Amino acid sequence: MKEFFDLPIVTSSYGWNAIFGLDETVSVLFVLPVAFAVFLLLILYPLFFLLGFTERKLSADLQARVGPNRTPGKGALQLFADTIKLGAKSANTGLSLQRRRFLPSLRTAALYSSFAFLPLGTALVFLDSEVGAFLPFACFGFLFLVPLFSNEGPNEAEDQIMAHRQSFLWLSAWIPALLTTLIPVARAGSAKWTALLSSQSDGVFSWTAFSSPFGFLAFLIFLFSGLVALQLPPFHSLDRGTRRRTGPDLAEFGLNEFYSLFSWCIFTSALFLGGQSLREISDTSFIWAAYQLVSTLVKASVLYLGVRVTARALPQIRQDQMTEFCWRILTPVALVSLMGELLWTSVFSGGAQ
Amino acid sequence: MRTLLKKLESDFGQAVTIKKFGRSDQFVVEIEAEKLVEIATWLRMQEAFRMDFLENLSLFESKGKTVFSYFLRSGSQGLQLVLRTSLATPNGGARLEIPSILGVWSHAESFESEAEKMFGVHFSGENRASSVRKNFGLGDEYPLRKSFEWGDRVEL
Amino acid sequence: MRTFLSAKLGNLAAWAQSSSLWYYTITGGCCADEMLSVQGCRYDLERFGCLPQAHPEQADLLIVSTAVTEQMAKVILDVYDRMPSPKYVMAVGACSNSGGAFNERVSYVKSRPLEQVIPVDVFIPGCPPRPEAIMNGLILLQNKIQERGANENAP
Amino acid sequence: MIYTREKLHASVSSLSWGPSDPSLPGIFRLEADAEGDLIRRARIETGFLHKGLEKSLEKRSWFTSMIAVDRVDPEAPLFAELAFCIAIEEICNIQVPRRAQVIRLILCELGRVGSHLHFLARAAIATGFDTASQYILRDRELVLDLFELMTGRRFSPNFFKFGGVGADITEGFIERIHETTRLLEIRLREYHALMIENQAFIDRLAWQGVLSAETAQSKGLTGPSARASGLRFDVRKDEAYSGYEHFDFRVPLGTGARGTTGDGFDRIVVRLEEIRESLLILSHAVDSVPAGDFLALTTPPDFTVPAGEAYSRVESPRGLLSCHVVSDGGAHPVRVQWRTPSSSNIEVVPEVLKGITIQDFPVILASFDLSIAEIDR
Repeated sequence: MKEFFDLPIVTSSYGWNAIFGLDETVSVLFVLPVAFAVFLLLILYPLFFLLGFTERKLSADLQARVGPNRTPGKGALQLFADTIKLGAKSANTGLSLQRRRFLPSLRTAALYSSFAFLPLGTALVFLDSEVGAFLPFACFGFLFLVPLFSNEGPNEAEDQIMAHRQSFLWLSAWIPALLTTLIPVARAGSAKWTALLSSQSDGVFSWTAFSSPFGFLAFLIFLFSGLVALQLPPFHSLDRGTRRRTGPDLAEFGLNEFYSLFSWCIFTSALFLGGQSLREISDTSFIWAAYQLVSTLVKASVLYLGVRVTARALPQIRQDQMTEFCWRILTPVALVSLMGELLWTSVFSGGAQ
Repeated sequence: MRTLLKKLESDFGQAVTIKKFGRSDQFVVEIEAEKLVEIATWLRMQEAFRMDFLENLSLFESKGKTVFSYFLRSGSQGLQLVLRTSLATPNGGARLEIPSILGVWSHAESFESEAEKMFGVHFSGENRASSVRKNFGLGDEYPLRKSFEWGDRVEL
Repeated sequence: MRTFLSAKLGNLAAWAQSSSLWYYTITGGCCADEMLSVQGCRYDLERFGCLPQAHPEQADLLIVSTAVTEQMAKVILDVYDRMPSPKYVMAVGACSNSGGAFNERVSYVKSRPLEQVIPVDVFIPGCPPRPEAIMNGLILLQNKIQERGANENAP
Repeated sequence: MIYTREKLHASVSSLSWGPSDPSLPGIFRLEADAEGDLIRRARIETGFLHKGLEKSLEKRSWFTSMIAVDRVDPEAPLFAELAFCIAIEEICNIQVPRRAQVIRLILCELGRVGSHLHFLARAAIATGFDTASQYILRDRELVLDLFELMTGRRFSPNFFKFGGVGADITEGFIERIHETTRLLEIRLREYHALMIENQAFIDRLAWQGVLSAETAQSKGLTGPSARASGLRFDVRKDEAYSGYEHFDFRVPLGTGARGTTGDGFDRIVVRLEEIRESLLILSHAVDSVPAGDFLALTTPPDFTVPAGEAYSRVESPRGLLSCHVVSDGGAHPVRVQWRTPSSSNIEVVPEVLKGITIQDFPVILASFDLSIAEIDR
């Protein structure tokens, strides 16, 4: 038993220990579930309510409206009310109970497993492996393999077509995303999250997005292709699988959608929008860990709001147009930015030497 | 317009009667139902006038007769003409028979299907396979005939 | 303590339900225009937490503003059956309130009151009603849900 | 969405939407055979909203008939009122005062602006473009305010009377019209930037749902949708009624600016242009309202129309709206028949939907501006 707890998992999660006031030696297998519960209940859900409300208010303001304002706190509890209401509703879908519960649960589990390598800070990554930056692709990819091999609804022909389309779209969007991931990885010389974060810790101009024009291009492409692959606004298809969901299922769907977009924003900010220094690696104080957490969440929230509000100001795009967008714009530009970045580094760092 | 009407009279003679339409400066050409398709084709094909647009097909029942008015218009000349024929309304649920002019004006579709549902007219001659179906949920009743009553009605 | 808690929870559910009434509309005719106005930015139903839904499965409130003829009754019933409970119905306009300008005395389609087809919570008269009237009906419905939630869970 | 389907064979499936479905512009049923997600054949079933309006008109007295006439096209009620009034005035030989004619014209052009704005809002909603639709609905409220100021109601105004209009111009109405037209001109430029020059919006509509002039003509299409295909037919120009001959305006035609003539994008552009022309007519008309009576005669409750018949045409926002009134001198009309533009326009929809993807059909349907209440009556 002792050996099991001492498995050599590559982790840099001592920040969580600091946040909980635990000793650094407490096993990660104990900290992970606690941290996950705390993250979910105290960070993610309140952020869902807060950001959802802010997004609705901002887009209402954009559309010359008022937006939700009748719930307590000038409408701030609107998404809380929505979620409670959906949870209290009866779910009368046409699907059998087993089928209805099993697949969404599988997807939810796959989605939340990404918490293990969510780069919340240099000291807050549980699974800090050598392929860290590529793990999100495996995790989110699983979400789209599920519908491909199983028919969710009673109408098989249509669902099969949609599943194939979505999988192809996922494939076409992952290629530019993978290409652009190579840029920060090349800059850091490693795909470890801690290395990626610490390589961008010398002020704003050390961030990948602001280090060179190609870095900024890559940042945009990475963000967009993730949105396309995950079918999030503004790249959501017209009927994104919400048709047969009711009540609690719909609440779960909404939360999952929020988590997938928010975690994508966290990944983007970790790859392109700076990180924290490893200077204070010995300093495992509460303040340092909390600072890491808050700064990451703020960056991701700003990205999230930017994406959602921009999505409201655009018309919807068809799936085949999205696929075309991936192949004709995102992938070539990703290649160009990769080449450009390599040239840029060789010219400028060569000059510096 | 006058030349067209003169030509019509000379070509068809007794089969057509030309009158004024109400107070307006339009003309009504009254014809027999059997001659409908022939005269309609003639009007459609006249080189100089080309009544190529069937604006409206209006049916009304008056003095035991169902009157069909085809409002025609020539797209190039802006001329208007009303082609009119009438048939005795049958009693009960029996259907009226009139030749279809779908072969002359293909857009008569919507008017004919409506008349079929509301007046119980059978347009013979053309097989209509419209992709727009009208289902008013009326069954075998033809509400626009004068004999149709639904009881329980007050004077407004 | 348990009754107190369940009453509180019931109140919470009723409050949540009343402040997030997602609606599905069956409209045709003049009321369709006013329903669009209500969605629009001047009247803005989203203030009340109401969002238009594309599928009846996700709606809590059914807004009917057509003449309820034999044919439409089938359509309305079909949509109503697909909504998950608790569900609420709002009859907007004279047609769905009483048969309106197409009732059995005036027209052979014999438009009926919506009440004869499905249970109705709020009636809004007018042909078509003004957007303010529709919003007032919505507030009435919210109060009704909250009162009902408070009464049902009282010991 | 009542959304049923069955698998026919390997890749062809039979889909069905409606009768109540937000992706359709009203209550009707659309059935389609789709190969993959391309529609190969479409069928439409209408009639769910049938209200027996024409029979109801036969049972009403002349005095109360305007209530039913208002419901012919509930989205633009004044055009049906105008057609009915013109027909009755022709039978009774009533001369409408010039002032009443201009008031009618102003209200009708206002109605056209409102109806086209409604159309644009629906088209924006169909493309998922919420922000644009909210802006357009905001401006539609301005038009409805003017209606309320003049007629007392936002919809179903029951305002036109036989021989004139129900009331004289309200105080401040003309200033408000000037104010609104000025504002709308600015807003139209805004929509132009928001929709017409928006590449994402263009991609959804250009080259989609192309309707050739030949098909449009053979199916009897009228109105802006036909003009977008290049058919130049506008009753206001060809047979001017109610004093349109005194105003100079342009009839916009589809040019295929971003795609080809007669595509979905043209149908949007033509309507935007028509709003601009209507605003020009409006600002000219309110400056040239002649003095005089606004009503030639007061209609008594037992008003009867002498025996005779008349046929009137008006250009409604959707196309040619005409009304055939037959009277035998009795207390009720013998027949009031309507030719509504949408019931002819819907005939082209199954043709146009061929080769459209399932995701695109709501946009194409919205681009035709169909009013189902008008078809079913």
